[in-house]
Amino acid sequence: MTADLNSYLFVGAVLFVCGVVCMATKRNGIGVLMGVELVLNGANVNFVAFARYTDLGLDGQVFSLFVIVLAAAEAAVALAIALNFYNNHLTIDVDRANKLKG
Amino acid sequence: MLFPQLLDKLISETTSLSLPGFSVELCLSATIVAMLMMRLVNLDRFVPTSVTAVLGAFAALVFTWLQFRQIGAADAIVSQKIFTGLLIHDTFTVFFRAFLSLFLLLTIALTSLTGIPDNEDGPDFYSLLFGATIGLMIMASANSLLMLFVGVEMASVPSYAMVGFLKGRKPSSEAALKFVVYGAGAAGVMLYGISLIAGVLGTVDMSLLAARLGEAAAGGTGGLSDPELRAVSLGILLVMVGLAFKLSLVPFHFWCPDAFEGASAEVAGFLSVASKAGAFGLLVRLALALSGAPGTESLMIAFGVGIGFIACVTTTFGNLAAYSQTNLKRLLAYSTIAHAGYMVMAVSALLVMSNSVQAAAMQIDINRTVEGLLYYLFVYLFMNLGAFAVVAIARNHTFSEEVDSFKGLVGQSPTLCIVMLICMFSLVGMPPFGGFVGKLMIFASAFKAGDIHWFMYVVVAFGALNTVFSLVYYIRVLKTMFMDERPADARPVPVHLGSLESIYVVALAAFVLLLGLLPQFLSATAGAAAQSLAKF
Amino acid sequence: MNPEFLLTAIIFAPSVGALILALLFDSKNAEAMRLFAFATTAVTFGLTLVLWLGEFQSDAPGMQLEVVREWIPRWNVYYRLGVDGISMPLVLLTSLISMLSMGASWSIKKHIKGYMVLFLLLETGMMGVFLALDFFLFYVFWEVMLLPMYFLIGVWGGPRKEYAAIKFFLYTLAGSVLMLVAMLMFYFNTSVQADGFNLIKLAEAATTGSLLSPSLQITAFIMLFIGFAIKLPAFPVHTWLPDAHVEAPTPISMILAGVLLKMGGYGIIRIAFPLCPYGAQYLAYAMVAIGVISIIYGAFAALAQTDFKRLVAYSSVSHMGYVLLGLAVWKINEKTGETMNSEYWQMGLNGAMFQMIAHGISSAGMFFMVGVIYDRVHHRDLNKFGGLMGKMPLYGGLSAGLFFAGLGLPGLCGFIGEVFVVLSTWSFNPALAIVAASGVILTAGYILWAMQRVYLGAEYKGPHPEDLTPMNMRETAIAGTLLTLAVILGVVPAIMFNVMTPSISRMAKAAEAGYQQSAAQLNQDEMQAQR
Amino acid sequence: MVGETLRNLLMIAWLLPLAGFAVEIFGGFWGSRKSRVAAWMSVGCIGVGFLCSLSALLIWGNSNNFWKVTHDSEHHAEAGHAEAGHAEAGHAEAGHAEAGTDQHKSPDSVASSAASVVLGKTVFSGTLYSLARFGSLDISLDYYIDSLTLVMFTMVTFIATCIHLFAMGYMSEELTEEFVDHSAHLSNGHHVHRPGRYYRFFAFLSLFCFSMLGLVLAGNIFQVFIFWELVGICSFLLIGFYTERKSACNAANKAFIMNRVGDFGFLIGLMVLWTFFGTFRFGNTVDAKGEVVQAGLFQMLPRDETGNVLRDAASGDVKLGAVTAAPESPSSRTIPYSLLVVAGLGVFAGCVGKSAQFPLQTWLPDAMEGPTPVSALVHSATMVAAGVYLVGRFYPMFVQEVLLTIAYVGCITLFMAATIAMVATDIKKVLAYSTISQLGYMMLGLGVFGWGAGLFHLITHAFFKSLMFLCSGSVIYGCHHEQEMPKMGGLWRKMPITAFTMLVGVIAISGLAIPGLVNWCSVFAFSGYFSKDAVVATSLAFVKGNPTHFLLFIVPLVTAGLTAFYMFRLWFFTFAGKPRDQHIHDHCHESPWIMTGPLLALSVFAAFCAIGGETGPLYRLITGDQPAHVAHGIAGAVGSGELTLPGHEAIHAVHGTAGTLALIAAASGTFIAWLLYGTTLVNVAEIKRQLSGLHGFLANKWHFDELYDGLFMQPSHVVGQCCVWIDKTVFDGIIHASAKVMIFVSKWDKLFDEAVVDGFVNLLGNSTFAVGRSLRVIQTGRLRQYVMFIVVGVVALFAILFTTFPG
Repeated sequence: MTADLNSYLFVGAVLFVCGVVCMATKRNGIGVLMGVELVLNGANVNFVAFARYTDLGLDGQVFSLFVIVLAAAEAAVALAIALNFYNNHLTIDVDRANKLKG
Repeated sequence: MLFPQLLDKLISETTSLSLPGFSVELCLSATIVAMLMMRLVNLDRFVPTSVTAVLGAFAALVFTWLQFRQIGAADAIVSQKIFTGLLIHDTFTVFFRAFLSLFLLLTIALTSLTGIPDNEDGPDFYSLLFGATIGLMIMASANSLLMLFVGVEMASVPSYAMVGFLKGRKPSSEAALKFVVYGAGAAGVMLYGISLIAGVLGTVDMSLLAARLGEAAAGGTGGLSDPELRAVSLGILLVMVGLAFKLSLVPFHFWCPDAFEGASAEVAGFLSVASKAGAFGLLVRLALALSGAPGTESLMIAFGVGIGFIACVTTTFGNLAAYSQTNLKRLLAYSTIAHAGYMVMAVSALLVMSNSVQAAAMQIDINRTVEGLLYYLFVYLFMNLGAFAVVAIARNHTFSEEVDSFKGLVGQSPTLCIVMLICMFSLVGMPPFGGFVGKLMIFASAFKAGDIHWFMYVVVAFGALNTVFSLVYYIRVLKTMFMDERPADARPVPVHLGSLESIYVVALAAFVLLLGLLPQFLSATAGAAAQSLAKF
Repeated sequence: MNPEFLLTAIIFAPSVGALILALLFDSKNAEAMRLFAFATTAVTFGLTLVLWLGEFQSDAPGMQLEVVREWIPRWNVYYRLGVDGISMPLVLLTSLISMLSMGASWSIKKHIKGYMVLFLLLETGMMGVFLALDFFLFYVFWEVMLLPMYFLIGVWGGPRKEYAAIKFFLYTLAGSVLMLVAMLMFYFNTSVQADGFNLIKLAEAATTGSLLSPSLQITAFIMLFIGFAIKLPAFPVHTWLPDAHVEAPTPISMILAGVLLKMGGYGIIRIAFPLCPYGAQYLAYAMVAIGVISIIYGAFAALAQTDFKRLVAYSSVSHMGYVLLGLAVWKINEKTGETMNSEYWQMGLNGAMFQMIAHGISSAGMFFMVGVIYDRVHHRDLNKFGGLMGKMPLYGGLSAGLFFAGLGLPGLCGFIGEVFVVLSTWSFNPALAIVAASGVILTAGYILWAMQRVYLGAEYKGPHPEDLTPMNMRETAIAGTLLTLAVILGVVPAIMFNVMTPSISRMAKAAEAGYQQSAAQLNQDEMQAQR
Repeated sequence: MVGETLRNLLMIAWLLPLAGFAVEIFGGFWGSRKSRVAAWMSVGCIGVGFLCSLSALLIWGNSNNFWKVTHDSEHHAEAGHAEAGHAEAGHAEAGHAEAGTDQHKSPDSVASSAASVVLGKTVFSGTLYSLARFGSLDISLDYYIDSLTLVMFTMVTFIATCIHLFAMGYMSEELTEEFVDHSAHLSNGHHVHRPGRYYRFFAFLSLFCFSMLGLVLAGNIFQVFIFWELVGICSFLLIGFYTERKSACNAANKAFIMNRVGDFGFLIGLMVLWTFFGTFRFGNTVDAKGEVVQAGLFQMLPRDETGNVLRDAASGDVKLGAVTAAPESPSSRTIPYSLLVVAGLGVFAGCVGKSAQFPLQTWLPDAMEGPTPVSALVHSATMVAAGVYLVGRFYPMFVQEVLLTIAYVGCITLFMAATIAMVATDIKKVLAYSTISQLGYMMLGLGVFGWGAGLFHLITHAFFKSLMFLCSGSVIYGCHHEQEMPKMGGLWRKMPITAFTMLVGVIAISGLAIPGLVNWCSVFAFSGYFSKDAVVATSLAFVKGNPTHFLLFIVPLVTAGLTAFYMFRLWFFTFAGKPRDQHIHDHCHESPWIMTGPLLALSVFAAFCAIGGETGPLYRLITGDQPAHVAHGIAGAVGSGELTLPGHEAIHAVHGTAGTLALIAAASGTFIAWLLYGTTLVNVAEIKRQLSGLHGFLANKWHFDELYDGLFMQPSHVVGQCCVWIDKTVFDGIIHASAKVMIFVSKWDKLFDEAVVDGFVNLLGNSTFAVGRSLRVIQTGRLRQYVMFIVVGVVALFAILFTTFPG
């Protein structure tokens, strides 16, 4: 059997949803960031698949490459901030980040 | 075509066309490099980084001025794609470059006045600032979904860091964490939306979107029952969400108050104005790129009305939530949300009008809408920065940003108070201050859009109602400053008329007043910028 | 003097004075600042006199001394000034009352500099409102007035000043945003693209019925009317007035009663009526009813007050009810659409305008008198006064005169306006006319009762009897001026009517024509609908 | 030319007192408290005024050689009719000539723009200056001079002069730096000490004279209203002259406010007239060429030759036939007959208030709080008579329904007041009630179509009533401000002049005469006899014509007896018998000449002013310009329910009978009074005990004060409270309440009240604030929740998009 576009998109969608759920449920900051990665990669799968099946063509591939790079950059900053948070709170439990509210 | 020729063509085009068009960004990047280099060789001991930054920003301003000259010289409307159509270089872009570089300059001036950051961190901080600015400029000039995403990320990532820049401060780090996670999530969502749009329409070139959309809609009902359209509209929705995060529209505003409270007033001021400006530039481009496709008018109008609805909710929410705030920065954060609501009214009017059947006939009003938005942004720059500047300056003396710490301030430093008064009444939208003119322009266009869709009248009504609401909390602050007695134990705030701080804020206030009294020049410029987007 | 320059000078002379005051004067030197500020207002008054006696032609109905300068040509906003018989008396009143209340401002002791500056800015705003012929400009001045007023009440006011100030501010702002929306409605209608803010052109368009469709006229009129009714103030939206008056310092109360309330009436007659005649006529009954209710309601409320100043404030509500009443007695023949009581309506309009002037003088006087006694004994409880006629005969006599003017005694200004309005009302609706006429009893009731409690009686029953010193020259001069004017206007009202009548009748004629046009359109549409 | 001269003379007489007032009111600044200058000044003003009006009267008489007309009553009736008729007919062309000449004469005169018209030979009217003019509507100050005006002027100025002189003596206690007011007490029980206010009193008197004369001179009904109010305020000032006395202040307020109640009706009448006639003028208005541009009220109301108001048979409306050049002027309209009635009643309502008629009579007795000269001048002779005067002046506009109302109101009033007067013990109160009663007579006379009779009585009454008030004043002065009659008695020895003059007045008002001799020589009957006779006769004639209204004759007849009774009761009580309070009696003394002089002068007029009765000069003067339709009366169509209004012949026919009956009644009243109070034969206290119920009822003035207090005063205050309550509750309170709820809901009210202020702002403030507060709850600060919100938001928006955007 040959996989068609929709199945790829389905995978992408699943990844996306998993990522979102992960972000929304994980209490560990690192976990949340992993959720972000999942979301981005879900999109990436879409791009690649579209590049293959539609006349989006190489643009899709390029796009996904850019995304990977940006994701790395973002992850770097995010981890730095998480570290900073840990320095101040001695934890990376995001639920402890509840001083600012109202 | 053979590869070498292609290469030649590319090189020549880049050197002759793209790079000049990109000169401002290049200048900023150069400044970043310069600053980092200087620290490498310890030059910054002798030349404070802020000076370098000021020089860089000023140079950028000069470059934009040159670009204005060049565009003004051209007889036709300039709208050229650079970097093989990734970016677009037109009056609109230049306007935003000018706006952002001016704002950059002012922010640097403020930071160097209030001494945030200290000299060691200067290069890092200013590099982040410049980087974010470049990202915002790219957002405003994006012509490709790729650049759209890149711009957003380039603008966001440094701002995450800036929010968390106050080292060793719990609120700061917490704010940064929230901001980064929220922002990353929003970016992911937006990216997914982009993937849908790009995939279904088969292009990342925004200038082609409308046409492709039309093809996609062709034969279909033009409604959501058509699977392609459904996917696209979902994609559009997700992108909008991503931008809504940057504009802090309800219900994607949660990061805003926390981040502002955690960050220093300067950074908050920067975020509240600059990132909004970039996002609005992008939103306008996207909206225009999507609108006008045959067969999808009603869908786009629906989007416009939806944005209008969001606008109403946002303004009302922002104003009401601001009522009970005791921290002035937080209060201003909510007012920022409210003002984003006002401004996004213009975008909804834009969508509604440019998808109406008589769009061609309404071109003038469409331009007016964009013009109003740009004008409002510009006024907002001065009045909001003014407010945040006052907060920052007072904080340096009282070490507090609570509203109560401003009690009876008028007795000690009337200048600050009067500037605050001007800024806040301008935020309310009272003549003769600039805020009134901007608000009037936006309401006017929304009102005009009412001819197309009745809901826009509701939007105007909400805008008017919120004007009254907003008065209450602004005036509460003013009441505290002017009518209460200064507590005996309060720390003194000796800011005299001669001091640099005073001159700085007075200048801002003067601009607010000037934009209210003589709107002609700026509105003409903004009008030209809007003209460059015109379709018809 | 160059007339163009004259109007501008009248508007901005006070703010120039304010600038000089703010920059050049030493905040220690109170007396100098007072004198300078007073001189500024006096100069302004002189300029208005020049305008009236020198430049203004009473018999010319149209706009005079028009000034047109480009302001924001992109949206056809112009700096457009002019004066006609409707604004002329109000301009005079404004400058006069400003001068007098500045004279009354010697009692202000704290933050004198700020006070004077704000006061002068306020005068600029008021003058601008009365002289502006561009809707945008009008709106700007209208709002500009708010800020100084807010602080004047909020900083120098009484114990609940903040409450009163913000209440005043909120009410007016709520009204003015409605006005803003109405302004947009006019701006965006296709017939007057070129001058969407030009009140004159808009009025002309309205006369031909080409400005707004009847239904839109009604909407626009309601918005404008609410905005102006709040300022007037008319019955349901009047509650800001007592608080503002009671808390404001005496001079500001004088300004409030003497000038600010008039802006409501002026707006109605200058903007609401000419721009949407159909809406005006459509709502005539409602307006008359509101006016009558205000008269009676205000009088009753005044009857029940124990705070002297609050009583005067409610009397203002009652008196301004006559203004609304007089403006609205416009009866038309339902079938033909022509005005049935044209002359009586004009009489009502003139009466209303005169009532505005008269009330400006009498109520300012009354507030001043209250202030004089308040400065001495620092209380306003009606039941704790008495015997002042014996203790301070001059004060008692002058106050009696001013209160009689408020009571509508013939020979004093209050009478003419009230009676003319009431007389013109029967032709509109007998029942309402009778109710309005019954106001004379109530008015006599509350004013005489108040006078008895304050001035008559055997002895003064309140605190600080020792402070009941006679009026000084300044106070006497102010009160005397007001009383003299009250008498002059009461005996020869023609001096005002000669100025007003031509312009007002012109306005009325235009409105009648406009109504007929719109009504005709409406009929045609119905015809087509039937086909 | 005559019109000019008369106008100028009368205007001098009118404006002099104003000038006097303007100077005198500041007497405290230019004069010492002890100087009589102010008094002399005002006396001078009013005295010159009297001379002016007198000469005006004479000039008027000569101008239409009035003095030469024979004394034959028949002929006179014809003559009066003829004159008046001519007045109606011939004013138009006469107008041309006069006005033409006026124009180039007037500039030097006071009224520059005066275009004076001559109505017939003897009526002069014109404009002084214009207040305002809207299209064809013109409101101005005019003058209207006819014989009535002149007689009133002369009477008012003369009496005023006398009273001014009297007051100079009476008020002399005020000539001091420290006047001790024994009737006003401080909270510590001491008397009030204050500087004297001699000059102020005379200033007010002058102001009053000015207003009163203006009222008489007024040439249009609106102008009448203006001065109507002015005399009202003057009486307010004079009644409340002793501002320290609470009772005085209350009386003053009561007087003014009750008058305002009447004026409310007056105003309604004005509105009707204004709306339907479009003019207020009595007489025609002519332009420079003498063209009649605007007919006067009197000319616009069309009457057929019998004097009935012409009505359109179909609608019953009245077509206002008007001579007018302006085509679109409102006079081309018609007025519903009912509104004509309303207008009449409205104007009459004003008169009711001013003349203290039922039901607005209660203020007059209280007004006696004022100094006695004020009671004499304002509250007996002039101001209260103004109501009657206006009814007379406005007579042509009254339709018969209105006349009947007037008659009945007068009838009720005269009886009620007389009954109260019988039991009153305060000497001034008695006189006050008798005044009300006599005013009732006048109204009755006018109401039953006795135009001349009513006004005749007005004049005579003015003389003898002011005389009696001055006498009482003299008594009070002599007895050191003792007003209670039971404390007096036997004063005639101490103050003979006062007693004598008082007796003259009493006889005059009682209408006594010596039967046989009267017909031989009218010197043997005092003025009251003739005037009251005229009224009673008219009413008898009226009743003959309309038997259903027989009360209109019976009641006045009986009351004639009562009048005689209570007046003689007063005299006996005061002057005759033995002193009841020895202390007072010992200290009392006759008043100085400055006070008794006026008494004597007035007593002469009180006795003989009406010589010759209805053929005498006074009556003929008054009726010189009587309305055309009065002379011959109106015969109502049989069965139509219309009234038959008696003409002169009819009245003359019954004159003898009426006179006799009235005389009998008066005589018997006098006899009973003598029996009860002049002798000791009957124990009055016993009778009083027997009739205690009735006595109480009368002594409490028929409980009118309580009634009105319950009906009007309390309710108005209640309503006032309601309004405030509404403001506090409905407008602010609901808000407060809702705010409270809000606060309670979102437990934050402390911070809240500090943060935002209450009141209406609370509606905006509190509720919105509460909302904002609850919005804060969303902002939990929990990161995962935020992220959750992104998802929720996206899904929600997409769902909305789907649902709202079909297809």
